[in-house]
Amino acid sequence: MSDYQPLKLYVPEPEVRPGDEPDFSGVDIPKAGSVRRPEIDASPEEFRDLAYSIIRVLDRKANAVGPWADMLSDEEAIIGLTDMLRVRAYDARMLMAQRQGKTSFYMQCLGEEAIACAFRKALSPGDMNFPTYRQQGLLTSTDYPIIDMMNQVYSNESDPLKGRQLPIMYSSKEYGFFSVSGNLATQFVQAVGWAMASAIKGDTKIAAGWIGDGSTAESDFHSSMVFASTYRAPVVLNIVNNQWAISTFQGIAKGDSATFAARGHGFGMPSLRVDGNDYLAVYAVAKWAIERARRNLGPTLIEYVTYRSGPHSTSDDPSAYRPKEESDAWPLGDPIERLKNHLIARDAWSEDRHVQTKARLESEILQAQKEAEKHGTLHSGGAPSTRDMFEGVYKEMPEHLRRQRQEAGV
Amino acid sequence: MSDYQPLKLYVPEPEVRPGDEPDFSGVDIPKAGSVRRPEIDASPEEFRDLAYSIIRVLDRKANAVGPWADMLSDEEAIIGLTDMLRVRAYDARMLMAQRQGKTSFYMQCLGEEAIACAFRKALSPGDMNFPTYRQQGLLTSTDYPIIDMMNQVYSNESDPLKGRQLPIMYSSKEYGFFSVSGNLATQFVQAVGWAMASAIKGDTKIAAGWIGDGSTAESDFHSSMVFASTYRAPVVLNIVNNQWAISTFQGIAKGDSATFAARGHGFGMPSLRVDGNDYLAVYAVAKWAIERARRNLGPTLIEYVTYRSGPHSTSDDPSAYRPKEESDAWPLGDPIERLKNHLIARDAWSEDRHVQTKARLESEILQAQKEAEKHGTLHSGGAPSTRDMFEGVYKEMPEHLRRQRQEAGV
Amino acid sequence: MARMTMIEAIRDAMDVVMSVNENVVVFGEDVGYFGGVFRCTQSLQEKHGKHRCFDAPINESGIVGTAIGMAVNGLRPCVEIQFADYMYPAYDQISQEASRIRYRSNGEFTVPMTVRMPTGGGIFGGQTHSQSPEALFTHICGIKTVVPSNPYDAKGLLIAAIEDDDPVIFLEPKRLYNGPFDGHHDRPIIPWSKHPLGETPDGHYTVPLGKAVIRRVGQDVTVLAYGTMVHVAEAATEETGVDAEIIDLRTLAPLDLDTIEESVRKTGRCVVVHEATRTSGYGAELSAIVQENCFYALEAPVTRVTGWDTPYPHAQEWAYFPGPARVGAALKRVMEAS
Amino acid sequence: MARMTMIEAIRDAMDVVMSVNENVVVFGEDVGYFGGVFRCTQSLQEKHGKHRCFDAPINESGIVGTAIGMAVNGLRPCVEIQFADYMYPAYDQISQEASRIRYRSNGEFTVPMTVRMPTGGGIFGGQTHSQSPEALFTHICGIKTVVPSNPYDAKGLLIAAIEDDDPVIFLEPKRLYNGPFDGHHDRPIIPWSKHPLGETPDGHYTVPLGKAVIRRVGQDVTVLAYGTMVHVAEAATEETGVDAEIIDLRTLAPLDLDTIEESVRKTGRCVVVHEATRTSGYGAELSAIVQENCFYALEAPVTRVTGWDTPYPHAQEWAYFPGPARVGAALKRVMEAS
Ligand SMILES: Cc1ncc(C[n+]2csc(CCOP(=O)(O)OP(=O)(O)O)c2C)c(N)n1
Ligand SMILES: Cc1ncc(C[n+]2csc(CCOP(=O)(O)OP(=O)(O)O)c2C)c(N)n1
Ligand SMILES: [Mg+2]
Ligand SMILES: [Mg+2]
Repeated sequence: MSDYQPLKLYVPEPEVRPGDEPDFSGVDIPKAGSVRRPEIDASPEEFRDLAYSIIRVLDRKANAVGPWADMLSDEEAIIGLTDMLRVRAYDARMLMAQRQGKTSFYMQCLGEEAIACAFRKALSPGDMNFPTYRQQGLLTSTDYPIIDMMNQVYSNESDPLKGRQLPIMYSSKEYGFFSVSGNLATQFVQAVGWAMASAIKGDTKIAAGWIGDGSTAESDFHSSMVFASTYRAPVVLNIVNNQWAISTFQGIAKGDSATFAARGHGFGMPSLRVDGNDYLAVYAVAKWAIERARRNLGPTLIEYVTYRSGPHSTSDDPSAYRPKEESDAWPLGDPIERLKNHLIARDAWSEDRHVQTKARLESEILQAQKEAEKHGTLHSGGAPSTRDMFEGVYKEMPEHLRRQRQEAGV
Repeated sequence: MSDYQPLKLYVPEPEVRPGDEPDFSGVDIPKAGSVRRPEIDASPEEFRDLAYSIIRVLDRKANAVGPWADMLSDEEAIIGLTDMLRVRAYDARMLMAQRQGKTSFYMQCLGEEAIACAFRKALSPGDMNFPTYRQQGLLTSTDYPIIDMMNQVYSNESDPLKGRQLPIMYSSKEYGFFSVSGNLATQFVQAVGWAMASAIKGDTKIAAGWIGDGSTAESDFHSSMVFASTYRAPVVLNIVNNQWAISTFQGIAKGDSATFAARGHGFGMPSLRVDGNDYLAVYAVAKWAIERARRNLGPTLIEYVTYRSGPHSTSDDPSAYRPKEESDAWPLGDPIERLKNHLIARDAWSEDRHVQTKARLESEILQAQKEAEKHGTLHSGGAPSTRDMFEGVYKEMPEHLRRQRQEAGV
Repeated sequence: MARMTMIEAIRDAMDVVMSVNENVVVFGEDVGYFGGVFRCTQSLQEKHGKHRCFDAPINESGIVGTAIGMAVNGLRPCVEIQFADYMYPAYDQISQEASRIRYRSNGEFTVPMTVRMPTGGGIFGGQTHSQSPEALFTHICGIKTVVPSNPYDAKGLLIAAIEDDDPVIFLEPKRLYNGPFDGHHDRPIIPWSKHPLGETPDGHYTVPLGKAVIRRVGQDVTVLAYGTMVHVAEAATEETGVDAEIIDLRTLAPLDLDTIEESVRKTGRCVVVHEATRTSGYGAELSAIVQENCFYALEAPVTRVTGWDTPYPHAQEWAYFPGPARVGAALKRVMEAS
Repeated sequence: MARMTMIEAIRDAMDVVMSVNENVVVFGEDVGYFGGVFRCTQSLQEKHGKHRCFDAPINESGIVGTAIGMAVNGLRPCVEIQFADYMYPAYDQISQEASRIRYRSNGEFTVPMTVRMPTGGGIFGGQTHSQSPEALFTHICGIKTVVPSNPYDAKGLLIAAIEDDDPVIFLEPKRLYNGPFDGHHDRPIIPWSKHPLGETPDGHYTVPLGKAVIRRVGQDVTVLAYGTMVHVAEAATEETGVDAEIIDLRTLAPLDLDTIEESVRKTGRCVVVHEATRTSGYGAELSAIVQENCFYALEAPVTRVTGWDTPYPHAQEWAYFPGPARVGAALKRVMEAS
């Protein structure tokens, strides 16, 4: 074999590192409005190309164009903008609270607000999300009390989860928000199971699974695809590709070719890519996929192309692994700015209303925060109690736990 | 949501069940010679269609046709035929031995002989296979002593694995045959790691991973695809689609659409489907993929379309879940018959030589069996010893095991 | 009342709950049309429909992961892992998810799921068809772990497991499927029809989770056993003449502490028996608990008889298996100790 | 000789072996360019090249699975699982594959692989950043399990682990990364530079696997501890005035039986301490072994002080953590027993 060169390990690297100029020239961005809209019962083979493109509605001039446009009234679009402003304001306050030592940990969804906010609006009551830690927008876009989210973040006496969970691992059955797990990807396949149950029961409710670009590498991603495609489960499988997984760029999970959406093709699944910073596009695609699921036409895989503008969490400092300016250079822009400009262009909004709305939301959040803090913050002590720690491991407390609780003196 | 019908769970089913007429009309079989042969450095995007077709060389008249033909001399093809006859004879004897109570368990590769036998011939010394339990052809097609395989099957005093492993879980480092595991799919990702190591070390050796159609559903399949594609590992990833996983037809692992090969597209991986009952086609495709790996062009995913003609194992009775005649109805025929007819058509073989060769191989196998049985069979007792059971758990026996061995009185 | 094998009892349990509760669904590898490689689900698909009993892809974490999702959505899935040796890919979903969903959601979401799996050796299955992973489950809070030793219990416990509101791991000693194996592998096989506990009532009944049962009342030494080892312990007692009190734990977690402690306080001696690898096996926990709670009653060290700390070998299966000779020797040893 | 944190010591260990042995490779999530979320692999990529230290996809079973393949092909991979809580998806590859490849191939194929993972709580990480899964490894034969309690040992043990020819699980108590935490969470943090075992020799040295060390010689009671709990036990001893002999196990499997037995025979009492959930934790095995081998020397029950059988809670972290008060109470309890 002397005529063969020695093999060499290939390790993908991002285009740029700290100190370099941000460079997104490799990201292929089709023109807004240019991607067609298949019928919801079309055969996935007929639109495989959509997994290699990006569905976009808002163009550079903030106009809504193409076959995926015109799905939301002025009012609905304004609600969308408000929802995004609200979650951004919430994130900013909670981030600050963590910095002030009021809790141990926090995670923002900065830059990705459109995805959860718009998706939520396309769902119906009774549908269930299986979110990651970055879909707080699914809750803040409903009337779930923000104060309860704060109570959870503070692990205080009013924490609905009794201090048991890390901040941001919310849970609300009523609001279709499944308990967030700290283990990546596990929820994705649970979403498929939930959806299968809906079909087994002859229900009309559907499920939505959520996963990050980095987490698609996990085994549970595969399980989800296998079960969802085999049983044609009524589930929408959402990949939020925000380019980064902590310090690791998406090329490590994906390799250098294909797209995350293209993983659906091996399972005969309809697979779409969408501009995740375009509220209107996200809504339109979500609506399409949800309708498909609810009509018993099976699962859809959606990749949202976006950018994680903030650090991974309060424990992270991205300047160690990517250029500081990369976020600003992101070619798909900011979801709030884009929808705002669109609404202004549409004459349904103004700079003034925007400033007022932002201020109103910030003050609402601040108000809620004050209320929440009356119930305590993480280190203010005392609550939740050690007794709460022993409860709820099983439906009924078994003897050995009773003895341990006694040993703990509570 | 009253305008939605109740959802319904879809459960894929095979076309036929016991009592029904076998029906393979759904299996789309392109004409031999009709599938093109890409350059080995061609970009995978250019031949995605090959994952939805079947590469075939031998046509109905047993002629070798098309761009994948003409790779083997008469002599090499005769060796191929002999290899297939040998492993079939070996399987028949060992199956019988199990029925006679000489061992606990056996698994044949009946009907799938072409795959391992031809693939083996395309490898170079030092390459490593990570086989399943159905690739005994990888060993029998080398000069690895058949008697040692029998000794392993018998767990006798000469068993190279000291009675520790279930029959057929062979292992031979020298012959590029990694220790077979009873846990499905685990070896597939180990193959990728082995190949990565080859690249890290600057070696020229490549690895081959093996997996069954049913086992592609396992998580380790996904891990393999992720790591192989990201690091462009020099590995050939082989899926043997023999239509069945014990009693479960391939549609449960695959769903009703796409192909197993198409799973490679989500990873930008070259993905080929080949007639697994066509020795010449298997050899040609193996050679192509192995060359690609060795030239540092990365991994290839190959799906071999074949049929498991025998029961899953000696513990299985397929008449409970598929028509008895299904095997005969399999449209790709028998690999031995097809190569034999081809060689005869090519004037390199005759019915007489075939009968003689078969008889010679059967008597060689019988001879080896007699030799092996001199070293004992499973229940003939005594060997391997209880001492052997305690050895080799670690490189050096730790204190607690020494004490246990003492407790066992050996 | 019918004589059943353990396979039939298990099948009957599922049939009975599926008949009374339409939220019960059964799936796993080969469990649908074929009825499972051990035939535990035979005819369930035909009787209850393809959407309530079906084949699953070979992906154990997917089987458990989807079952969790179903349970969260109101079903009571009872899934089969083909061999306990193949539950490892599902261990993350079992130990990190199913076990904690009630706790982490403060009771909003719960996982009434049962995971059945054949366990143990004695069938020449080698290292990947013989393992007993119970200790890996007992270490995880939030799940229950059950091991029946006979058809009567198997049916009653399985119904109780499926109807339980917490996740239950249901380990089926496969060597007991067809008869009460006592470790004498060289003797003729006795069928369940010859054993009183092969007698299995028709219809619905439960054997409560968390309750052990005394299989043999004795004065000299307490034997803690479960699954196959209950029968081995009975044989060893018979053969040594030691007057042992044999406790069949049935549920390993939560453990029936009272029954154990009462017995050991009476006998002052304790032998713990299991087939799993010794180190960090469930016997370690039993030994630790007994000596913590009954220290002053103990006249001899709590003694473990277990599988060795090696993989389960193929040819040396009977040297590995803790049969009646080894259990008997331990009984005599603790009786001689003072 | 330099004062190092445990992070620096671990990093230095890898750097040293990578420098002398080109077959050593390091990979895991975020370990390449960035150097790991705890910075244990910082600068290794820059120094030893991208093909010897690189980022891995978020797939723990793939990380371990590929590492096994590499080890089989002659490398010595040392991989990082970002938190021990995320090793569960890899548990199949660790417990069913890495552990048995030597045995099942009769020594033809071996797996000289080290799997590093931060373990334990005390950092408000909640249930998925705090677990201590050591008992899940000690139950598996064929692998070794190591837990260092200080920078000196961490470096020496990690070098020994990477150079060992069997698979080694290397558990790093993350609460010790930056200082010798003794459980007094309300006191100022002490850095390793103030601790004698922060003194870490330059270059290559090993601390042998399988050998415990006596951290404090004492006459009254033997304390078996490892990782963070060694420091907690020291504080408890100090505070109660009980003359405890504190054994830092360092390697949990294979266990240094001689050191343990000798000490317990001397003191006649034993307290076992760990942070993991109690039931079926490694303390059960230690308790069982001690009473099996030292029964006649014991004057009090072997007593366990452990995390409770609940998930590791977020807000109630210090009620869960077995701190010096609980260890101290146990010390007094066993001293009063008779
Ligand atoms: C099983 C598991 N492995 C590793 C981690 C640690 N971890 C937490 S978040 C994260 C990155 C996830 O990236 P991605 O999926 O892209 O989601 P994003 O944070 O970008 O939203 C990692 C590695 C974990 N939580 N669970
Ligand atoms: C992890 C795991 N799950 C389940 C099994 C049980 N099992 C053994 S072979 C088999 C079917 C495999 O089918 P396939 O992959 O198609 O291979 P084939 O037998 O057809 O060659 C099953 C389910 C196993 N050995 N390992
Ligand atoms: Mg991401
Ligand atoms: Mg198959």
